[in-house]
Amino acid sequence: MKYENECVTYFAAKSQNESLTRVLVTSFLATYDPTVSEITDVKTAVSEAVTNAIIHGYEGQDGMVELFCGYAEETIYIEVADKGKGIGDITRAMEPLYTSKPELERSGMGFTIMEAFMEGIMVVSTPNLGTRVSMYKKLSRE
Amino acid sequence: MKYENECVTYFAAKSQNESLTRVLVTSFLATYDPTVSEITDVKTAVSEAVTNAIIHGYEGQDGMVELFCGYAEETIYIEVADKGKGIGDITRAMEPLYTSKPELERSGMGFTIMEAFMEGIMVVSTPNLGTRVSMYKKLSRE
Amino acid sequence: MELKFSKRNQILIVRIQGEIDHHTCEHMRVAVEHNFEKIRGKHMIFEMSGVDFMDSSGIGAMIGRYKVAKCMGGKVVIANPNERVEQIFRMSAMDRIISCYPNLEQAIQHLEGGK
Amino acid sequence: MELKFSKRNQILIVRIQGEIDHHTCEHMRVAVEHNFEKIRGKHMIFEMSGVDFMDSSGIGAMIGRYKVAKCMGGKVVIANPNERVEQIFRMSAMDRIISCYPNLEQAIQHLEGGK
Ligand SMILES: Nc1ncnc2c1ncn2[C@@H]1O[C@H](COP(=O)(O)OP(=O)(O)O)[C@@H](O)[C@H]1O
Ligand SMILES: Nc1ncnc2c1ncn2[C@@H]1O[C@H](COP(=O)(O)OP(=O)(O)O)[C@@H](O)[C@H]1O
Repeated sequence: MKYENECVTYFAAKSQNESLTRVLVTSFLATYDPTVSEITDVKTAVSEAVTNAIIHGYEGQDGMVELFCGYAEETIYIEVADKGKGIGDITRAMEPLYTSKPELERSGMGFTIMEAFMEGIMVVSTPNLGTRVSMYKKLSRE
Repeated sequence: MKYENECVTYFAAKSQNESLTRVLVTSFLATYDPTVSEITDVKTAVSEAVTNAIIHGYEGQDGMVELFCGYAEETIYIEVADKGKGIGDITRAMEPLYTSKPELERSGMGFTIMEAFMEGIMVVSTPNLGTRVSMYKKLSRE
Repeated sequence: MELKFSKRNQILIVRIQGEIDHHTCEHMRVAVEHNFEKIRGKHMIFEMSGVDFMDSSGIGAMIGRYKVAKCMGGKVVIANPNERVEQIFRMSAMDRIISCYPNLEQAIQHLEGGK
Repeated sequence: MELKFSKRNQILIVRIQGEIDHHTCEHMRVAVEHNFEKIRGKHMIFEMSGVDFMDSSGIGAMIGRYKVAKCMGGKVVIANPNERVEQIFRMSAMDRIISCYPNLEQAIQHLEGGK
């Protein structure tokens, strides 16, 4: 796809970088006159996916997380990918309240929030190879 | 080198992304208790290097710019690279007030500012292959 | 994230300022547990008017604190969440165990009015 | 970047709010030229108290405006730059052709006092 603008970032799988990804995506969106609520939607979805890569993908081990932002035809495209553990059963993983890490105080609501706040989401994952979450959202642009 | 934290971003060579790189580097630095003046130093140097990649490296053509941020031992490492035009005479390019694009209202002060605001700078460039500017700065961290 | 602690009888009041995510939740968990023990608390109120971002890590953290308070026979209550924060709590159906109140006074009243 | 234009006799006063970089300078150049012609201006004052970032693109832009004003027999003057902005101007030795004043009144005085 040909994007009007695009940006891909690889960062260390450290929780301190979660806020960096929110700042990045907010700044990427800024040119396109998003509403406050659109910014929050995208920021929250990115935060969920990035947190998952760090906690579930790499489970605290070293690794790099990829965040892609693209913009084309009034639509923002986001991809978050890791080369971590992968997801065995994606359908179950996406169920509300399902979490494999309740001991880390996870709520199992990450995917549900991504689905609620973005327009479309696709998850591709291979055990031991990693996970890629692709999402998009059309901006209202009145 | 083993960095405590690192982040590399590839973004379209568009001037709208200049502010995005400043936001990114500010957020990357934030964990390390920088002074306001250190933040401004690094932000300004990054802005200069990124602008050069867009204006001089790609001369308005499509292309991707790389921004690397790394942190190790109280020192922030920055690299800005493009796969553009390259610099024939680096020594001359780094002279204060030298610019190859006065018609675009360039001042020729970019490299001088990078040198003044960072502690070390290294420029590697090959005509028609591109340019990589590497800089570092030790933070005071009182 | 910045946390301010105060107490009122057996209620630990935690004012959260800033962003609630996985990174900041780690810090919050430790600090809240510490202060809750110190005052030998029973209930917790999280005052969230200063929260400008929260993702699902916030839900996990609140449920975690709820379990701790429950051990002491107490409750966890949220005061002053913004619309977004309340929406995220509602989505997780967490509002069945943790109530939200529009201000601190009502949150306190709820806890002191009950047994 | 936000620009506010006003005039005083033949002086175009430009209040800049926000960040001055290569991207925003493009916009500024066009808007300033347009307003300068409209008022048939001679001098320009850039009021910079609202500028929170500037890189060397700002120097280039100011020199560009200086050349335009010079054609009209006028000058360019900066009012209220913060320390950083002034530092960057000084580094480029631009202060030899464009003076900085701590406030708008002194900048105006300088231009109206001179011939
Ligand atoms: N990047 C990932 N790598 C491996 N497993 C993942 C990843 N993302 C999600 N999962 C799995 O999907 C489950 C549900 O994810 P989610 O809905 O975000 O809830 P939570 O993060 O609270 O557990 C996780 O508990 C985990 O088992
Ligand atoms: N990334 C780059 N690719 C090609 N040429 C460059 C690059 N960066 C700098 N240059 C060359 O070095 C010169 C001096 O750069 P600089 O000191 O930043 O001043 P300015 O950007 O104002 O021209 C430029 O005019 C250009 O010729």
